[in-house]
Amino acid sequence: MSDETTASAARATAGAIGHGTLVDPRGLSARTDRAGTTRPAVVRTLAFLRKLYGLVQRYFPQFLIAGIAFAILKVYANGGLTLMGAQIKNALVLGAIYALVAIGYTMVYGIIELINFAHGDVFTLSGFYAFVIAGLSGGAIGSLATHSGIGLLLALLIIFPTTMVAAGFTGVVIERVAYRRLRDAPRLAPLITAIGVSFLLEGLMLVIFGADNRPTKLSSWITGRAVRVAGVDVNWKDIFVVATALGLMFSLGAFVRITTLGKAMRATAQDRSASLLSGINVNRTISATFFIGSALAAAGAIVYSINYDLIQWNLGYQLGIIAFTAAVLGGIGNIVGAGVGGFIIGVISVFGGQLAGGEWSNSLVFAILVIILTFRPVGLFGVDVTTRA
Amino acid sequence: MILTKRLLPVVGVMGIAALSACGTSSTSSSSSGGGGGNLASCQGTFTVATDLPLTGGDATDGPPVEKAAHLAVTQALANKTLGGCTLKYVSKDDATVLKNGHDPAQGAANITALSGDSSVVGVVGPFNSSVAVAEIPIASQNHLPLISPANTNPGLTQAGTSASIDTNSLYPGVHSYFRTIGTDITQGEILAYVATKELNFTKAYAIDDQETYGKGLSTFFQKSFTADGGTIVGTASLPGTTKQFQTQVADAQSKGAQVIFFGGTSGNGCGILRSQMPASIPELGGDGCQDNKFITDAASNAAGAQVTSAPDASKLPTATKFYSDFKSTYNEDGTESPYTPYGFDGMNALIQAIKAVLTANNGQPPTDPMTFRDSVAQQLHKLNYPGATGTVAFDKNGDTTQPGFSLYTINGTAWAPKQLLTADASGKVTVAS
Amino acid sequence: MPRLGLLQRPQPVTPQAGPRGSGTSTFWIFSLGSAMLLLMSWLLPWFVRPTSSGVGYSPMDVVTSSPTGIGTILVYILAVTMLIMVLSPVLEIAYRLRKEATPRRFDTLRGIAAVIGLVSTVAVFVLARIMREEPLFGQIDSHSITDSAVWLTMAGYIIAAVTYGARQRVTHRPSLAFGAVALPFGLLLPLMFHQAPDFILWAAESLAVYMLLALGLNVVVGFAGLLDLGYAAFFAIGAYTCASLASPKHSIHLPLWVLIFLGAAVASMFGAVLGAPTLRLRGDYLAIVTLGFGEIIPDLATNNVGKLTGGPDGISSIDQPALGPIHFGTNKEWYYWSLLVVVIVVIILLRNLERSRMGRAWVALREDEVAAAATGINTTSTKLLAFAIGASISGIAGAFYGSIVTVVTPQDFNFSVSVSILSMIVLGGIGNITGVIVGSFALTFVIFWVLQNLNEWSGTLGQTINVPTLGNLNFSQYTYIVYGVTLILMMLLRPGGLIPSRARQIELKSGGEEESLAAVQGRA
Amino acid sequence: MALMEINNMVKRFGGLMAVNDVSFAVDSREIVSMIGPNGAGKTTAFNCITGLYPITTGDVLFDGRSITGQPPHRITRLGIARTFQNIRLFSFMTALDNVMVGAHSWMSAHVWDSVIKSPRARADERRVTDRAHDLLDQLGLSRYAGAYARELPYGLQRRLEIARALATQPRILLLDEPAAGLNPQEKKELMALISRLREEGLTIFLIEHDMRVVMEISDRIVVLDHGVKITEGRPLEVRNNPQVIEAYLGHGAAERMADA
Repeated sequence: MSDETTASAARATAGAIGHGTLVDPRGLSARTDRAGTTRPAVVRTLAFLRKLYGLVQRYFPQFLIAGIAFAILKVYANGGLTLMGAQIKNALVLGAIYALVAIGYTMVYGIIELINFAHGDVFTLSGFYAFVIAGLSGGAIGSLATHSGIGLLLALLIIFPTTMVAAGFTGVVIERVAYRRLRDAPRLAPLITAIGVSFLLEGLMLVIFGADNRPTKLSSWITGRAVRVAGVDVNWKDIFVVATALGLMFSLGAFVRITTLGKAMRATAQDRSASLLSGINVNRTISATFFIGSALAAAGAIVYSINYDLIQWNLGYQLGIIAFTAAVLGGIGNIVGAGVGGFIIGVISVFGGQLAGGEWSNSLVFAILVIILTFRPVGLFGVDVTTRA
Repeated sequence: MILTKRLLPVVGVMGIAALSACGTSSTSSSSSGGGGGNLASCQGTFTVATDLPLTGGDATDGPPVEKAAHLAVTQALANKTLGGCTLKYVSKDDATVLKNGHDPAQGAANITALSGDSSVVGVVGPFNSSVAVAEIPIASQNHLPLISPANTNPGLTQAGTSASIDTNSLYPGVHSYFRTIGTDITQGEILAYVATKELNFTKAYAIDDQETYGKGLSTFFQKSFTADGGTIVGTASLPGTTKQFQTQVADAQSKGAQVIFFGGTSGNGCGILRSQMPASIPELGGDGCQDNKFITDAASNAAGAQVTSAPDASKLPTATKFYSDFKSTYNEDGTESPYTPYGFDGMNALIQAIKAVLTANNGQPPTDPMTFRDSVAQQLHKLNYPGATGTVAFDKNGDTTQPGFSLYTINGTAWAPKQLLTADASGKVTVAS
Repeated sequence: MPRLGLLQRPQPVTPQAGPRGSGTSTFWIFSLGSAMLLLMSWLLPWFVRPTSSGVGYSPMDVVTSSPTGIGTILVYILAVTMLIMVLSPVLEIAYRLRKEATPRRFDTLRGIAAVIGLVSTVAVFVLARIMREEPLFGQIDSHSITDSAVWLTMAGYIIAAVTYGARQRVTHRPSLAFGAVALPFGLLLPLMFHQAPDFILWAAESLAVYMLLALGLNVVVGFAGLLDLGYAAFFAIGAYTCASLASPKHSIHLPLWVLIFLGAAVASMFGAVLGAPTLRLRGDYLAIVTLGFGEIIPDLATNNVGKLTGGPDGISSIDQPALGPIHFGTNKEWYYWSLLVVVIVVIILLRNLERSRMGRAWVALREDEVAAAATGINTTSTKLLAFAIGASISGIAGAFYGSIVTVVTPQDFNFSVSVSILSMIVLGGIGNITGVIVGSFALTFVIFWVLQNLNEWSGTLGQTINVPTLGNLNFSQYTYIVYGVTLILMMLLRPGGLIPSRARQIELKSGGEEESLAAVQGRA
Repeated sequence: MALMEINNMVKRFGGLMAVNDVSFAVDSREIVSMIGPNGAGKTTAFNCITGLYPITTGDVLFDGRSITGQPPHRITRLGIARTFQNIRLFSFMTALDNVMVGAHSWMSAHVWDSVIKSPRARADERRVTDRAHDLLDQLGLSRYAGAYARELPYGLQRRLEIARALATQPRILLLDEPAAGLNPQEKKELMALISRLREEGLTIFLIEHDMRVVMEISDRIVVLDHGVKITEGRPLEVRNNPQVIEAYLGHGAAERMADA
């Protein structure tokens, strides 16, 4: 120890730096880069790929819309107006549910830059909440709902708020327990935790509610055909699903724009520390974001149950990823974008399934996910920063 | 010393046999006493096993069959069917959580483990054809007899009948696979007969769940349906996780399908499909759909489905005793799955084959486990045993000699058998009852 | 002469300080592991065969029967020493909680117990093997469980003895100590359960394969810092490649020993190809894109692209290799041993790599992509190399997996497989090879052995004590909960894992915002 | 002939011209400083030269060859090394490893060599380790060789960053505010180091705010304001240039200065 100290002291006293050469003489010679010898073919290929990348990046929305338009027309050509209409109806119904779930992803990502992997499972859990709540009174709510129009309204007025509040609190608890401590950790830590929460929720639902899909018995609430357009039966159920989704989305949009809490959310999303300095209770704002996102997922789960009459422990995983795709498609952090993205994904999966075969519809959505994240992570409506230059 | 050791159990066994004969005289009809007196001197414990999906999404399929097979073992032990030898019963689950149901890899692992245990002489299972594809080669290499109560894909035994299964490659070793149920060729013919002749449909849309069983059944149905003069207007192949069938239903409707056929299991969406179909279009399916899960999934739309499934044995006089025993043992009816008595018969067939081997070998088990297993397989080929579902006998492929299926419809909230149909080798379907 | 600022600085950090935290963790894991083994050796026979007939060596027998032979006395001695060994970590923790060091006497006592236990274990084992006679043990049965219990006791004692006897060394050279314990233990594992085919299968199929997979994923996630959520896709590619080339599917039958390399090559190629689009992405987006690939690849297999994959049924009847007279199909433990050799080779090669220019480049990339690029590191090729090497290891795992299981189906490679591998490295310690081994051992043991067998055990127990409902318990459904809780707890409480690499631990606790080169360039 | 030549370099961020038509040259073995008020585009220019930002228009010549559009690692290999304004060391790597990362591109060992630890890889490692120790030693950092970079005192972190840059065997060293945050003593040492590097044959191009340092060591000074080069010249010329004073002190400052 003392030897070393004196040695370095001696060295130190000799000057700021020791003797020898700092600059490697080999470094001073002119050199051609190894890469300079790249074959022209490779250079050309790379240039082509780069150009292709740029093209896809810039014209992705156009490509996508053209593709969708083509698919719809193709279905029209193959199966006529009725088939097209029926599939558009299916796409809208599916899209409405995706949209409701996608909003939760987009809000959470917008505010704390976390892909809330567990969000899809909050959706499933909310489905079970609805199932339990509807069954709590010995099926009284169910019989109320099927009794008369006013009864249905009452039942909906019971099931929606209760389920949404329960789901909202679930979301808040998840944030409080699993994410808050990791807010300043590197991005990957909370993502891994989120995957953990997702698996935990799935596991709990599996243990509690069993492996089978559970009919929620909500499908009998709304029945009957509303209107028949061009040979397509549009049921009250379909209208209900889409109307609920649109209604909730617009109220959320208004909420975020008008209310103080909404403004706080937007401010926190912009700059968390600045918001903190300007007196915004950041923790509460983030909790509120989780609450609203989860509540919307719950609304999605209720309309899902009413429409499809089933819920299963692992439903949320795939639905969650699809909804996440919708969120990035619409530009993550953008609430309206997420809604529109949901509907677009609905159209893609239904029409893609019709044309390419149902076995491809998932792959198609995942391919969209990969393409959009790779080429245009800002989404359809986001202005790409590079194009500004 | 040795003498007393050998004698003691003999005396004991005889005593118990006599007691049981006095107490319950009706039980001995199927066990036919102790056979040769030399069986009583039999010494040893062999293991018989089941390999069925017991948990996860398939939990409605496997457990009743497993219970029935277990019941057969319990009865054989009580009746001393194998004389002085005893049976150990092992139940394996080929369903995993990660797959939420039957898992070929888990099935393969189970058979590997069972094969490695030299005391195991035979297995009842598997339930699903996709699991069978994974298990048969291992069982074949290890000479282990497999008796399936539910595999219907013909490609498992008959070369050239399935596009996806290379039958010959399933048997790298000996042929040790048997099944107590008919194949999908028969089932497809019967379903097509029902669709064209009884319901008078000419346009059908076929959906399958992408699995060995579902895809196979769908193919045979399409073939027979076309042969019977119908047209397949469209097909779809969807993964078992599918929860939305509206796209396909709309497609089918626009193509004017009068009936939608689903090849697959209710765990893979048979009942969900029904719930999302208009009530005006009936659904047709195979034995994979005939369970309670279908009824819960299909909910209010359940009526309007017609499926073929294992012949309904609950009304057979030969099965009366089985059902009453099942009821008294488990306090369950055992009628929710038609496969339940087939599991019972499968296990009994195995036990009878073991017994035949022991008898032929002077009351002693062959010392080499492989020889033992081979002998059991040989005895199974020769078997002609009066089981609960009728005569249990296998042809050279290991298929049952009495293929037939019942047509079931939903009656209120339960499946009700409508008629029993059989098909001959030429594909001609006759209504048996 | 000007004095240098350097000398006025406080105590400089000495490089010898080393990763101390890691050594202590190793010590505690050893303690816990040996305690678990010892407990298991006691509980196993009791659980599996609750009747005392037939099993001579069971704690229940010792408790219920009167001592007659030497064997029983030996078992008594063993029981007492075991108790000491099992309780000592508890005592130690109690002392720690009172912020006191354990007295020296305690160490001596424990040392003596370890030695006596070791001797009596060996004695019991030898006696049980040589003379299966009544005077020694009462009734001795060659039942598998008896054997397993004895082997477990031996393993537990060896680990305990090493851990406590060489405590200083363990804390100072954790990797070496770990190797010294893990290697013999790993080699002997099939012997411990040589009569339990289930266990051998677990050791070969789950433990060894997952260990390999975890090591591979660790290259991508741990070394290079790229979170790959679709790692099972490469596993699938390796498995399908090898299954196609060693099965009747295409009537090609190549030996496994060739396929290992082929699988590795094909998988690494795909690793680079699928990695390429993710290069410009930020960490979490990269994770989701890899997840997308992880979903698409099994989907392609399910849809039987090009009639290559056999659709949802996958490829079955995969060949099983032979090594001279040993046919692997009937001797599954040889799969385990050959996999163990592969694992050891992979570990050595990965350690080389970790300490080479490539390893440094990965860490640099993980820490600061911009600075790394400005220091002359080709970020593109370095990242792709991580993907390729990680994938190649999973290709090897895939080749073995197909061969062991004899069937590959698309469902074998779904998202939960990727997450289970991730859980293993998160549990053990991201970026630390020792940790990865511990993590994969612990999780595969719990998920693929304990949970699966608990169903059977509780069923047997239920039959015996006349509570048949015990047989209806389904423990394996807790799998997801185990993964979930592992990921959450580790991230919240111990982000570095059980055996953290020191750098990673601090990094995950207090890391700053990462900034990728692409993000910087994207601003342009 | 100029070692590095910047011709009409333009860098635009959206509507903002961060660097607007800047041209200058750095000769071999010269010490050139770039100065300018905050937000003048100095660091952006650095990032453009080293390839971190793509240049909008214009050209950078190094040793007579255009390096425009080359990726950063290739530019580094050609002989342009840099440090960062806000130190960007690899915090959880040891000081030694930090320097060794610098030598990354001068190691000949292939991946395969590394994997099997071939003699070539060993020789390579030994050579680079020796060189890294040598560099640490000469910069007075040897006792910190095994410490994590983040554990080093601030001044030494700056020095370590230079060591890392030197390990890339540069012909020109780009230093981004090397004196920021240093005490007077450390600044003195820094100036000595820079002079010595030049003596050993290195060319230095630096951004610096500390006028004392700039005036003392620079051969030439380039002045940037709002992305535009306002002047270029020897320290004394620049010091008295009214445009420069105006840029620093605001409009009319030059007159006031002249009055005073």
